Amino acid sequence: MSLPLVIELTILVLAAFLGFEVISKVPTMLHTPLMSGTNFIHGIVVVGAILVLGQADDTFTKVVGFVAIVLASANVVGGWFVTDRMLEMFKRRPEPRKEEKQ
Amino acid sequence: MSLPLVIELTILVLAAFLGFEVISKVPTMLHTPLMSGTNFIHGIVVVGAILVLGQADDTFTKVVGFVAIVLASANVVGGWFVTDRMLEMFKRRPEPRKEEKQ
Amino acid sequence: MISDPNVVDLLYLVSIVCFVLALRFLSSPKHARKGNWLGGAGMIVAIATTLLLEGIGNWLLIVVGAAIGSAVGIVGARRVKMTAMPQMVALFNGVGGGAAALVALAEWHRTASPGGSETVSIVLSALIGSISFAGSLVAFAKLQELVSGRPIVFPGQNVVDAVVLVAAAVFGIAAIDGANGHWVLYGLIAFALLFGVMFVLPIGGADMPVVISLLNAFTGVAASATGFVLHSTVLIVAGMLVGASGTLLTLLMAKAMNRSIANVVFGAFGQVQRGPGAGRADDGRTVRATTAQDVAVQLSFARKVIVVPGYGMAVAQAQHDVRQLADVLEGRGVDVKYAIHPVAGRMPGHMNVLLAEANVPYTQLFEMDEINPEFPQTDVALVIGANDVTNPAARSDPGSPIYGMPILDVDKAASIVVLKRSMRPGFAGIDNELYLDPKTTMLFGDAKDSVLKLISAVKAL
Amino acid sequence: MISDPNVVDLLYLVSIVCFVLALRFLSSPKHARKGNWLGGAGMIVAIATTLLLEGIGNWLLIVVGAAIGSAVGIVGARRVKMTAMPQMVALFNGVGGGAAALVALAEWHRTASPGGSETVSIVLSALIGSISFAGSLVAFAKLQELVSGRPIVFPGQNVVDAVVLVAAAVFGIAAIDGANGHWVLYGLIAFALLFGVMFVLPIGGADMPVVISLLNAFTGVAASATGFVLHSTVLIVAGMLVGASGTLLTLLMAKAMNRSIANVVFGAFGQVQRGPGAGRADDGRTVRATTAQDVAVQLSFARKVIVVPGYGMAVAQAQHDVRQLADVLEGRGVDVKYAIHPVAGRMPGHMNVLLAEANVPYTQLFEMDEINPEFPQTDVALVIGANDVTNPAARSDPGSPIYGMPILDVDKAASIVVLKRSMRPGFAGIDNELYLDPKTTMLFGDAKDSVLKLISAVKAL
Amino acid sequence: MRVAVPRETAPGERRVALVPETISKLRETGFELRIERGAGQEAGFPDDLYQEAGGELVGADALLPGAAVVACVAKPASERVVAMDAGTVLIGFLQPLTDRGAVDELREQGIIGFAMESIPRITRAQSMDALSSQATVAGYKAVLLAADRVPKLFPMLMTAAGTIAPVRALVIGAGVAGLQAIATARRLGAVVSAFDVRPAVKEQVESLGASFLELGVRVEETEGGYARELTPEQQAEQQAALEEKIPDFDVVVTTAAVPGRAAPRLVPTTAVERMRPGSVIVDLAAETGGNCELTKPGEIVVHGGVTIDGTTNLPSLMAFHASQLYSRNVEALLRHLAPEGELVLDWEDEITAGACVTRPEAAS
Amino acid sequence: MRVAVPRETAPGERRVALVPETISKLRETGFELRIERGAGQEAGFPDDLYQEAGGELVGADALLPGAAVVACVAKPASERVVAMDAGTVLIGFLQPLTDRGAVDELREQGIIGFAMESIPRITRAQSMDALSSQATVAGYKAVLLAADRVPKLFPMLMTAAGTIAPVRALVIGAGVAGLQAIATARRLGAVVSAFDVRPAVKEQVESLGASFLELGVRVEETEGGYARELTPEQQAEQQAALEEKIPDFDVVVTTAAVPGRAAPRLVPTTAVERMRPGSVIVDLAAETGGNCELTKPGEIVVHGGVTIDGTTNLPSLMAFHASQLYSRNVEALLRHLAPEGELVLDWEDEITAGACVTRPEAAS
Ligand SMILES: NC(=O)c1ccc[n+]([C@@H]2O[C@H](COP(=O)([O-])OP(=O)(O)OC[C@H]3O[C@@H](n4cnc5c(N)ncnc54)[C@H](OP(=O)(O)O)[C@@H]3O)[C@@H](O)[C@H]2O)c1
Ligand SMILES: NC(=O)c1ccc[n+]([C@@H]2O[C@H](COP(=O)([O-])OP(=O)(O)OC[C@H]3O[C@@H](n4cnc5c(N)ncnc54)[C@H](OP(=O)(O)O)[C@@H]3O)[C@@H](O)[C@H]2O)c1
Ligand SMILES: NC(=O)c1ccc[n+]([C@@H]2O[C@H](COP(=O)([O-])OP(=O)(O)OC[C@H]3O[C@@H](n4cnc5c(N)ncnc54)[C@H](O)[C@@H]3O)[C@@H](O)[C@H]2O)c1
Ligand SMILES: NC(=O)c1ccc[n+]([C@@H]2O[C@H](COP(=O)([O-])OP(=O)(O)OC[C@H]3O[C@@H](n4cnc5c(N)ncnc54)[C@H](O)[C@@H]3O)[C@@H](O)[C@H]2O)c1
Repeated sequence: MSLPLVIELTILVLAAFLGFEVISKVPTMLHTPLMSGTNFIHGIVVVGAILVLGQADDTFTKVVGFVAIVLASANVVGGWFVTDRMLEMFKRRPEPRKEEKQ
Repeated sequence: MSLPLVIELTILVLAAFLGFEVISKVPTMLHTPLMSGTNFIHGIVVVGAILVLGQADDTFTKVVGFVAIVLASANVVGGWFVTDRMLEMFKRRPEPRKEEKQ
Repeated sequence: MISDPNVVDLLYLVSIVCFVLALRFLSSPKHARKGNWLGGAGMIVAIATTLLLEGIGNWLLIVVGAAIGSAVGIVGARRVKMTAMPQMVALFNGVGGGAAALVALAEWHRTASPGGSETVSIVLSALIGSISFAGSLVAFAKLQELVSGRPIVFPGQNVVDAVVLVAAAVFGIAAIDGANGHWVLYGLIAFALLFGVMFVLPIGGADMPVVISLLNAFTGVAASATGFVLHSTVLIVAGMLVGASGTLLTLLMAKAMNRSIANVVFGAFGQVQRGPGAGRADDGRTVRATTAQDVAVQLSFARKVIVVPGYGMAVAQAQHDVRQLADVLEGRGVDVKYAIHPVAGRMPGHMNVLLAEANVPYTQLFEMDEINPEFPQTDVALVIGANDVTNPAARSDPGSPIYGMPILDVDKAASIVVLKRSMRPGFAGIDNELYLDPKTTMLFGDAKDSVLKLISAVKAL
Repeated sequence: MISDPNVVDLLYLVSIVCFVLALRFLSSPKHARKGNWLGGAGMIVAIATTLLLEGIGNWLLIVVGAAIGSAVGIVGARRVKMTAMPQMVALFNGVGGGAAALVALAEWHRTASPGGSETVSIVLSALIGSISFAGSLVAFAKLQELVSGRPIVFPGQNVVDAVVLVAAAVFGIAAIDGANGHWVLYGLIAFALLFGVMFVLPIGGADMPVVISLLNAFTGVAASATGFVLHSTVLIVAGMLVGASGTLLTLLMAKAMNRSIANVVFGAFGQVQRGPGAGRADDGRTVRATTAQDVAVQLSFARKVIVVPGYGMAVAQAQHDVRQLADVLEGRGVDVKYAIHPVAGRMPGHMNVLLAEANVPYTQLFEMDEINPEFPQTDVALVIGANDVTNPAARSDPGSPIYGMPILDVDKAASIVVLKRSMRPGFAGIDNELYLDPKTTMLFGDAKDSVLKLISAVKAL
Repeated sequence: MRVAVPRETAPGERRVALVPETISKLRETGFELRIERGAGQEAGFPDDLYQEAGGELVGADALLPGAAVVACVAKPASERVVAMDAGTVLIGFLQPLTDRGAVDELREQGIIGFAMESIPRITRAQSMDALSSQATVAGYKAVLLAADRVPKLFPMLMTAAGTIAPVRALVIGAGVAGLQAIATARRLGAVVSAFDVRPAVKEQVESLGASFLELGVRVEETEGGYARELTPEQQAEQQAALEEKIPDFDVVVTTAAVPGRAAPRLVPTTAVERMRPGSVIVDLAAETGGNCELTKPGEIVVHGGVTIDGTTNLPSLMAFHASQLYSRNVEALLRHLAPEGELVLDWEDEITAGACVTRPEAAS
Repeated sequence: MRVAVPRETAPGERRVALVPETISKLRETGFELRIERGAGQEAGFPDDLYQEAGGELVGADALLPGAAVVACVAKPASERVVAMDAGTVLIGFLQPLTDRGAVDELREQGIIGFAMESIPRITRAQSMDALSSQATVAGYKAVLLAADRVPKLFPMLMTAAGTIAPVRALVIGAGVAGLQAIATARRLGAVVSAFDVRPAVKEQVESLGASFLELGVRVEETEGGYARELTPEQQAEQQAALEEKIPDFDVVVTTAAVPGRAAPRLVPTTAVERMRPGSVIVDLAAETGGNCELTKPGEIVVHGGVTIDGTTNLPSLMAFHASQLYSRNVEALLRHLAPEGELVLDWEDEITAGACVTRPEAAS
């Protein structure tokens, strides 16, 4: 099931463009939450860790994989909660007033 | 060399997102040139036409492929030149004045 | 001959990158041209790569076909008048859709009934490509006035439409279900073509650009489907880029015209609604409504703008914003002056009072006699809530109540943008010929709102 | 157990879509939270899919490891104070990088020397992951003040750095060149870790956010490289999304701080340049400069804003723009009032004259005694070119020349934004304690320019 | 063709019918211009400027004989009318609606009188519309008079010595003069309200940033854009409503007029008595009797601390600019009556026919 | 502690030292207030308002005896000073620098005089700064006087009868009064230039949207922000430069002053003679001799068509608001001298020591 390298590259390039485009206009205020959010997303490396540990049969791989899983899941879970806490302050947003001003 | 369908789908989805994101803020003035520009880009179907005609050995395919090539290259070439003409009007742009206004 | 599939895919990747950047550049006025050139480069890479693929023969046919197509394209694109551009886009879009359908047909022929996902792709490619082909040609014909530009409707149209579409779908399902033989695809294509025609016929000329954009997105999707048939990533990506951006563009265009897509496509079945300004004079000249963004581009790229304020600016109390707009434009190097008509407003010096309040320097205000000679060198005359004082009837129509009043010669400017709320007349109660001038566009809405929108739009450029 | 690879890839595609949308939403204040939830959903889909893959064993280990990691993550994220958030981001980023490096190590072990593109990926993943790991931990330590926040420099630093990096590279090249055995990767990782440490040590505390963002992008790239090793599209895409957006974000952050990336990273080697406002009081309190966009968010999300104009507004002739800003904010439902200090400006009624010119209704102007009780309920006090009239020294410092003058209680507001050009004092020639208040941020620049930027930024939200 | 410009002799009249700038423009078209010595002195146009502009300066005696057109501001005194040749065209404010006697006198002398106030208010005649141009000056001046007399500052000021509340001003009758008064009072910083009986005026008032005071009285507009006279009931209603609101204001400028009628009585004594001492009423309608019951035309009355300023002929107090505007109006009319420099009276023409108050027998 | 407010008797003085609003605020702190009947009448504060505010209205005779503090605007006449108890605190514009005789008289009578103009111009004393508050009123009024007298409209107007050019105004001396004059003239639509010898003023002038006229003369500022006197050469230079520029202006407002000195002569007769007829000069420095050579304090001079308005005591013409501001200044000083309602004169205090012009023997 391994793909040709160039296809993976194509996917990589598309993802890179997309990453650039999708955040091209962020208010400064959101820089830190966004950084934190992306930090969480690269926690996807946990999938790699699971693949490694899940298929491991020697002790070395198991140990390495285990540590990788611990680290990666700290990244995922911690990253998500930190972001969530940061974003809490954007929760409330007063409704624009409706009355006409004179 | 045929790819798994889902990979092609992944690529498709990435391309779709990218297509959306990349033009998300176009001034109305550019709507028509942009439409024309994208019109040119889907002229890429000419590649399909070449593949078909290039590998054709029966007359039916040859005829169909030939017509396809004619149409597709009209799309490519016409599309490009039309866009270019439309864009000509954006060529000159006066330099912002440097002097201070009082 | 390139035989390494990795090299091939890499070259295709290069052209994909070109296409993405092309789109990106095309959406900014500054880089748009560069965008088109990049797209061209990407296309050349893709075509060259394909031609050099192992196993590609029939060179003569390919070259001859390409030559014919290119010739048609070049001549068409070069010869056509600026005003006929939209129909050319429609035409070239249509042939692209046609090509996609033909590629699908050829593949169907080659594999008879390939089955599975390929069949789905073939069906989609043929269906969408054909609709786009036929629809675009009808759009072309309408715009070129080969057939009437007005909506063509007949009773029971929706029923017939539905039947045609269902018929096409039945053939498609049959194909996917394993039916083979040419007839399946012929049937599919025939009904799809029919549907394309019927789809566009009832749509009025004014809405054509939106429809063309929609068909453009269709062709993109068809090309992408072709990519699935031929397992070509460049086709998939380039096609889908167009499919997605075309869809978004269609939405944006419809929004800019204050219409929904549904309204555009199905408008003719009910009553066609018109914006406040979509008036049509008896002699066929129409009022052209515009958007703040368009005006913003016009203003930003102008060398000289004359602002003509009138009573509407006063009513909207837009003076501060008008001044700010002028400031922003000046900051971009545009030469901005104000033309003050002696009786603009409702009291002597009305405009002076307001513009002084907004701190417009007296040196930017010009009396009618001073400024009138400057209109012919003016790129945009920006008329803000003025009406009678710009009405050419005062010069030409002895029957008019304002005949004999000297007016501001805004109609001598290269283009005129009028900000007002509606087509209602001003103090004198008479219509204004100026609004039917082909150089005039109307930005409808409260002057203050419109000017605020203009400021944002100019800044966003 | 999922055995159909198509289903697996489809599920991964779902999580890819989630991630893209997550990023999209995260970049708008309104949808940011939704974005994080979507990202979470995508992550769950990806993890669940992976766990259910055929051939995945060692369940106990996986669960225990995940539990430990999650516990650390949750507790860390929940316990930490709001102000310590940046170091938490650094920490979690670092462990992610570490995980990527470990995965690479495991794969290297499994395949010994896989050769070809896989080796390149392993090398990249291990290298970048390790740099990110070590660098992030140092950043964490600096922010947490485990080590000094100041730049740590020593002579010859660049030479040492270069040597370390070259050493890491040599091991990497050796690996790609076919050298096998664990030592190759151990060496690589060791030197990469060292480089990570050395890379961050010389960077000052104020620049940390930019560096963390850079390391964040690194981790993304490392994860993406892991994807190439494991042939996992979801890893490739998600990692690269972060790599690209993280890079752009780093640029944006550096720009918002008026620094270039090179300046941030290599700043300590030369002289660290500071903006006009980056002052530091003797007692350790610092002046915090901000950007128009931040202030715009603050203002837009405020319920109540009090504008405090002073002589600087007059000098900048910003009155019309201030009024427009207030109008825009009011349009968004913010309650805006003007607080007029009796001696603001340089003549009695100076502010009145200007604000009347800008047509601010008298009913929005409040005298000091009326408005002072309202500051404690005010979200943002927007001080535009006022200085002495807001100086708390007048209340507290009998030695000050302004002691005894009643002042506007802006320091009672929830936050204070001051627009002025520099840290220079006002009429009385004395420093203003207010600027060192932790609730105060300074938007440096000509008041007119700053207000115009604020208007655009508020409108863009 | 010779045009004569006399020195104004009416008491308090400082304007002049044609200013040097106009003189030189008319000369270019072939008019011949004679100016009485000292004609522009009081308006700030000394004789030497006329000389430079190409006018011929003459004494009073030499002025009128032989002149085809005499351009003046106010109706000239009888002894001067007698000195004009029969058939002379006389242009000026001839008050045809209020001073029938003078018109009859002109007719007897065979003078063809064109009254500036009778020029129809059509778009084409806007440049001749001296009523508007002079009303503009009057509206501005009225506010200055009020500002000068009221013991308060117009603008709001917040100072170390406390806050000064802005003056609240009311403008009654928002025609040309009223609108200019609104604009001027707003410029000075007052909070301005205005009232008029014509409904169209509300938007115009608001277009100047003032607020419209609803008194509940409305009448329709006539053809020329003027107001109709109120019925007695409406008038009573309006007075009552005003009495209610007027104590809020420090400054009141009244300009209400109905052409050819006495000015409507809007502000009764009872209303004045409810105003704060120190308040000021400037009555621009003083000439036709005044909008305020206490107004004495040409005088300043103080009643219970409230000043009622009945000064008439305000434009004359701003003689420089008032003359400049009037001069342009007269020029426009002259060019209309004598396009090529010679009189061509076309009695079919709306303006010529409308403005003429003593048409020669032959023509009518 | 009793505070007495006499009716002002100086000719043309219409202000009053304390207005009813202040009276009621002082009463709350425990002051006892006696007001001479009719004291506020001319400023628009009738007796009944004082009564309502809790002041005791008395005749002239009953006013002064027993008063601990007497608050007035202008220095009271000798016969009134005699009527005061020894040790009474007298607050008002006592002109210590220009009228030594009066100060000596106070000292002889044992009156403790606090001169409003001697209050140091420090930040803490801003609320007592009557010079500033009255200069504000004067600057505003000066422009109104000019606008009333100049035969032109201030704003630019483009009308059917041609365009009216805006008045060009020059303000010389941009202190408190000058800046207010600039603001007011700009409000009315004039094109304003201003000039001052203190270099810091340029930015202030521009902060009001006016332009600064460079005459090339600069002097330094003193401690209190006042200008120093020019040397004779500088003065000649300035006069010459002004003579060059002044014909451009229709309206000139002069406010230049150097505390305790005669006003600097800035506008010589030759400069006036170069101005256009109809132009107006308002000289706010008239009281101390005038900035214009032709100024006659308290009079209006017309010289070659140019009006030179030397009216003194302009704040008195805006008596309502001027009194209101002055009253707040006096209140602030009172509260400073008697924080709890009883006099506590702390001679160490900068304000108390600075403002007092006749310190009792015991204290000095
Ligand atoms: N200056 C004087 O002394 C004086 C005195 C009396 C009469 N007049 C007469 O007034 C007229 C002046 O000409 P003009 O060109 O200034 O005005 P105008 O001819 O009266 O036209 C004003 C236009 O502004 C538009 N408008 C009104 N409110 C608006 C708003 N809020 N936003 C945007 N547009 C708005 C109106 O169109 P919509 O309703 O479609 O928005 C209207 O057509 C002349 O006919 C003149 O003779 C002048
Ligand atoms: N109102 C009166 O009657 C009167 C009369 C005389 C004196 N005063 C005194 O003047 C002071 C008034 O206080 P205030 O708070 O209004 O003014 P301030 O204390 O003088 O402060 C003004 C501030 O505005 C800033 N500024 C100047 N130009 C600017 C520009 N173009 N853009 C942005 N900021 C600008 C300056 O900082 P940067 O240089 O860093 O930009 C300055 O710190 C008081 O001390 C008062 O006693 C008042
Ligand atoms: N079309 C043109 O070219 C032109 C030229 C000049 C003026 N006009 C219009 O003519 C109109 C009248 O001009 P005018 O100023 O010479 O009018 P005017 O001097 O006759 O009257 C002044 C104002 O008083 C008002 N008024 C009358 N009775 C009143 C009452 N009882 N209470 C309150 N207000 C009352 C009138 O409505 C009018 O607005 C204006 O609307 C003006 O815009 C038109
Ligand atoms: N710190 C405070 O609280 C405070 C309070 C009030 C005033 N002030 C400052 O004090 C200063 C003076 O105030 P003022 O108005 O009472 O001064 P003033 O009345 O003494 O003088 C008026 C102006 O005339 C100017 N002048 C003097 N000689 C001149 C000459 N030869 N040519 C041109 N101009 C000349 C002065 O510079 C001054 O600006 C102002 O700058 C004011 O801001 C400060």
